[in-house]
Amino acid sequence: MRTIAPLLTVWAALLALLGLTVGASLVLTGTPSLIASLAIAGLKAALVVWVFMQLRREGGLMRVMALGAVFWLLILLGYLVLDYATR
Amino acid sequence: MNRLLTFWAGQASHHAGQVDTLFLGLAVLAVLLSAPVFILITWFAVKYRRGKPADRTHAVNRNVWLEVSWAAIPFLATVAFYLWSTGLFIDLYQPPAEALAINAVGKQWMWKFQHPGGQAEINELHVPAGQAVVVTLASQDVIHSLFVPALRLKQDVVPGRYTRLWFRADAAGSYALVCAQFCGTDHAVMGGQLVVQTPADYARWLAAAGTDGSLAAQGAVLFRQMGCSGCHGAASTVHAPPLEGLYGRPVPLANGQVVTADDQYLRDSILLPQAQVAAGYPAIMPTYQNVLGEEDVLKLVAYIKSLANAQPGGGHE
Amino acid sequence: MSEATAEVSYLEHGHSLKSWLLTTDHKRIAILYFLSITLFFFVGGAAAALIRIDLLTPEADLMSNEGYNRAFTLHGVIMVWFFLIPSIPNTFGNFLVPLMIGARDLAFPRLNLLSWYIYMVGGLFTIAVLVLGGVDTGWTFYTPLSSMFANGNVILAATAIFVVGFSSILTGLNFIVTVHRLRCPGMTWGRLPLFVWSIYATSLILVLATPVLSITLVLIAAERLFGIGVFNPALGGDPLLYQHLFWFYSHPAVYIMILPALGVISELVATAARKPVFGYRFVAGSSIAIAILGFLVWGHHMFVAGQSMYASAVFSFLSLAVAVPSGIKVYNWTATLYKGHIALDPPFLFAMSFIGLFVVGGMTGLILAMLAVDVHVHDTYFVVAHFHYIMVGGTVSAYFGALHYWWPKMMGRMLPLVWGRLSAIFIFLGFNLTFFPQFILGYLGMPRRYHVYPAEFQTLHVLSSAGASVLGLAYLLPFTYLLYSLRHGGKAPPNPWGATGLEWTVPSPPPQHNFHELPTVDGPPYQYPVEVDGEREAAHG
Amino acid sequence: MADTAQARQRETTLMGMYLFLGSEIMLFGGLFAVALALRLMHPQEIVAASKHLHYGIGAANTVVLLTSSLAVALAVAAAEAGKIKGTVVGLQAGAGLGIGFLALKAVEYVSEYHERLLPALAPPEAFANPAAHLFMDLYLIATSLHAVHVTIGVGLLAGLALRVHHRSLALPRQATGVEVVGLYWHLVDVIWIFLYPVLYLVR
Repeated sequence: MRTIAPLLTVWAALLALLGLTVGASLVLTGTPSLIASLAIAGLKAALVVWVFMQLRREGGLMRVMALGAVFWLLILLGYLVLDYATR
Repeated sequence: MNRLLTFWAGQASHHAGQVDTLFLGLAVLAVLLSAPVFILITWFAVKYRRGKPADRTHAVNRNVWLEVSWAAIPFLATVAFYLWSTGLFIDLYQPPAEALAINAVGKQWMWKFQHPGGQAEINELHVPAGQAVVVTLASQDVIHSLFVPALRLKQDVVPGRYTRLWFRADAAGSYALVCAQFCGTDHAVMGGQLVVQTPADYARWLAAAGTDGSLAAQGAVLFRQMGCSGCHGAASTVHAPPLEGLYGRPVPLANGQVVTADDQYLRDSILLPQAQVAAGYPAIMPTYQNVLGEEDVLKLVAYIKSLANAQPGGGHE
Repeated sequence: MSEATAEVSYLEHGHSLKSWLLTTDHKRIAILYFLSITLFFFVGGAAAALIRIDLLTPEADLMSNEGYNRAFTLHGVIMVWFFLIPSIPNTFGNFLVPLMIGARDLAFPRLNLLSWYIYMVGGLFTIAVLVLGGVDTGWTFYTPLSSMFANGNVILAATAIFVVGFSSILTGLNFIVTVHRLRCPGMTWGRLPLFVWSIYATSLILVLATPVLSITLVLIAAERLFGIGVFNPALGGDPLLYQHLFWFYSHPAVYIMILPALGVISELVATAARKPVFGYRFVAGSSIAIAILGFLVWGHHMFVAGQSMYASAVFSFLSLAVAVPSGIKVYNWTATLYKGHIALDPPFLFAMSFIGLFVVGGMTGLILAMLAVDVHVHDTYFVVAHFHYIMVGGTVSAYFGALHYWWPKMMGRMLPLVWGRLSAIFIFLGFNLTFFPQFILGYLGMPRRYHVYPAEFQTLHVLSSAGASVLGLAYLLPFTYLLYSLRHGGKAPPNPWGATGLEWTVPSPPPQHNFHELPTVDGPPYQYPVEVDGEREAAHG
Repeated sequence: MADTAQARQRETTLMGMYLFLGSEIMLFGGLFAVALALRLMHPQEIVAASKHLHYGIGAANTVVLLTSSLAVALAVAAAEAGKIKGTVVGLQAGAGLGIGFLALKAVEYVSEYHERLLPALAPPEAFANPAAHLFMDLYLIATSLHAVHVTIGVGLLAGLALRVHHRSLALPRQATGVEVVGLYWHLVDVIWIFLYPVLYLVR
């Protein structure tokens, strides 16, 4: 039960966050909507990665391996914003 | 050989001279930074050749300050050049307001140019010496790149949008003009020449070149022929935005954005009319994508630009 | 395992074709790569020969416009994805990384074999492109030329590159995990050979950049097949988005090609000088710095493409920053030679010519990073000369240096040193004669990918083609005497060059499982002098 | 001794898997970059186009995928505890929910086909504006690539369930095998977590 309870809790939290993001999309528009939806998605992804994927029990190196690509992806996205926003 | 140095690499503008100076400076820097490596490697290879007696005592395996200095000093030197070069580059984005506006259309595999007076030429561009010229570049098909080595300038021509290139040629003469971006089968023969003339010669050339009226006038003809006037004309019963006084003004769009009616906006409105619909008007305009080429669109844009100071609904003709 | 079987070398361990094609031994897989990569090197080289012959005259005499376009596209595609990118990592990296870190194999031996098969499938697609008439977009596949206008086998070529990309990803992944997990006792990060550092840095790029190219190629194929086009300007899409995604991969890919070469040179210089590499930490760290900074500069391929002026200014500045770690390496190698015991053996001559050519390539790269100059020389022969100095003068020289240096280890045979020295010198001379004139051509305004050109440029083109013929013959030379050495070369001792490093502690060629007993490391790398036991004299014999 | 060797092997395998997942992130990252560029170029049109998508089906599918992730996480926990039956049930539930996801996705595609929203199957004129067309291009590519990943995942889960059931994968000794496939499945889930708002909820 000790391993199962957190999984169920996280699952419930994920469903709640899904409801929240759908709700937010009905209320918010424009940049606030984008920020809200990405923030909630980020939170959901963090829950999945941290608990379902058990990254919380791995060492620092493994965490870097798992999340390193996100950093590289941000480089790509960041430069695209720079170009498109100032072109 | 002489032709190589004038037609290709001659300095046809002040900017060309500045680029050459910068390049020479960089070449000197490159030599200064690399000469120690070449000389020392050769010297060490001779002096410390295996089996040869030499003083090899006190050899060191690391020296952090030495390493930091040979990382930092060359970098700082290049930063100085960076500032110099970036300054020159930013100038290329600031054409003078009074520049002579010329249109260029790249298509597989030729260059077409339009002068404001309506004169058109293929693979040759005549410009007056001493005057700033801004070339608006459009592509009919793939990416091309207008490259004039004697001006030390090139600019890619991207389908779907207008790019610009401006220069002020000083020295009269003929210079190579080529396509630098690979554009398909006959890429290598897509070129011609830039003819820089004295203003008087240029005026004579303009007069001699046949024309059916100015570019704007040709645009006005197209405007009627293609049926644009049916909706956008003063007498039209269709609810379409008037084009008088439009150019350069802000346009509120149906989606709430506000854009400036620049060349790019006018082009997109003709070819992709559904992309940016003006507020208060039904989105009924058909696309002219397969009907009008980029040259015709440029003529229409010139015509609409000529209406920039006309009164909406007023007789502009 | 008994003493007797432990002594059987990996080459002797099974002679059937099956024992090679189903092997999971990293050394045998390295040989498989070596053979297939050599094949593609000569196919790509043949295309280069056609190009240089055609450029002897200003007119189109050997090939049609279309034929020429297909020749240089094929040359680029094959050399980039089927030779340069896999060259050093997949042959020498495969062979040496486990030996250097004291491991019996890579972390995932079967995955390693799978990578080779994926590479071969990609290679077959490329051969199919060749047989079916080629592709005419340039290796850069710029849209909308590739997606809407080109009539060659674009989809097939994209498939080939897509497939070979997975080989790259899996190889990179394998190396990273191997370096992390399989280092022998005492082999700390601060004791890793610099070659391993550079392979590790390369692998990071392989894993992180290659997938972006894969998805971009999928988008191109979808555009051609179904008209699904985010790059199509007729639909309001943006051709520059393609260039961003392509160069996000392809600029780091340049570092995939050069980083392993930098690692090789560190090994060669240390051995030649019998001295530790000067500033080990800086040299190791600079590999990682290059791998990371390499992701920040791709926009310098797009200064005149129509991207924002501000983006150009930022990319230009960061391009200068990436030159710093490269500069550190060059200066540190030079300092390594100071007060060394330098032997002018073939590997060192290749290393010297590498350093010279890499410096020229690097310095011209610095010049190209300058915005105002790039506006003039972008897409001219200046760029062509620049990247050939890095890719051919740099990587290929290092590849041949590595081949000469580790050949005795891999094959157990010594090579004729005189011939090795000669070919190093001829490659250096032929290379410079081929490519130096192209800098001049470029600054004078000769655009790249031109098949017919103005008569004024002929002298320089003829010089370049003359150099290319020297270079071509000089590249053939090693393959003849290396083949000869397989039969007639003297038996190689374990450590013919008197080098440090675990790979030299095992017999040449190494036994199937590398180490009879896993070694333990108890000191820093490059601890010279090494006892040589007169072995080098045997090498000369 | 055997335990530490096993732990070492597990760490090695996990590291390889995480790196592979990193490359998967970059693969989809290219598509997210396209989404970003489209949004920056045509902010309003993308909102309009996004409203045509069935965000309800998308939300239902998110529930399905999140639940399947839970099932797989439970299977991994069971595998580590050596519970064969629990592992098999968890994996089968995960695979079944994955098939459910694909079925819902198919229903969605069909209705979009009828609404003339799917590029390649509908003429360009069917779209309100060019940007809407581009957005649907991205939608089709991204969701179909994701569906390919789901299909592969379903195959892996089902195959694994079979192997555990037939004891050809010994538990808990070889639980890493279950864990690694689980990681892949969770990543497919994470990608959907981002695809859903980026495609369906643009407002």
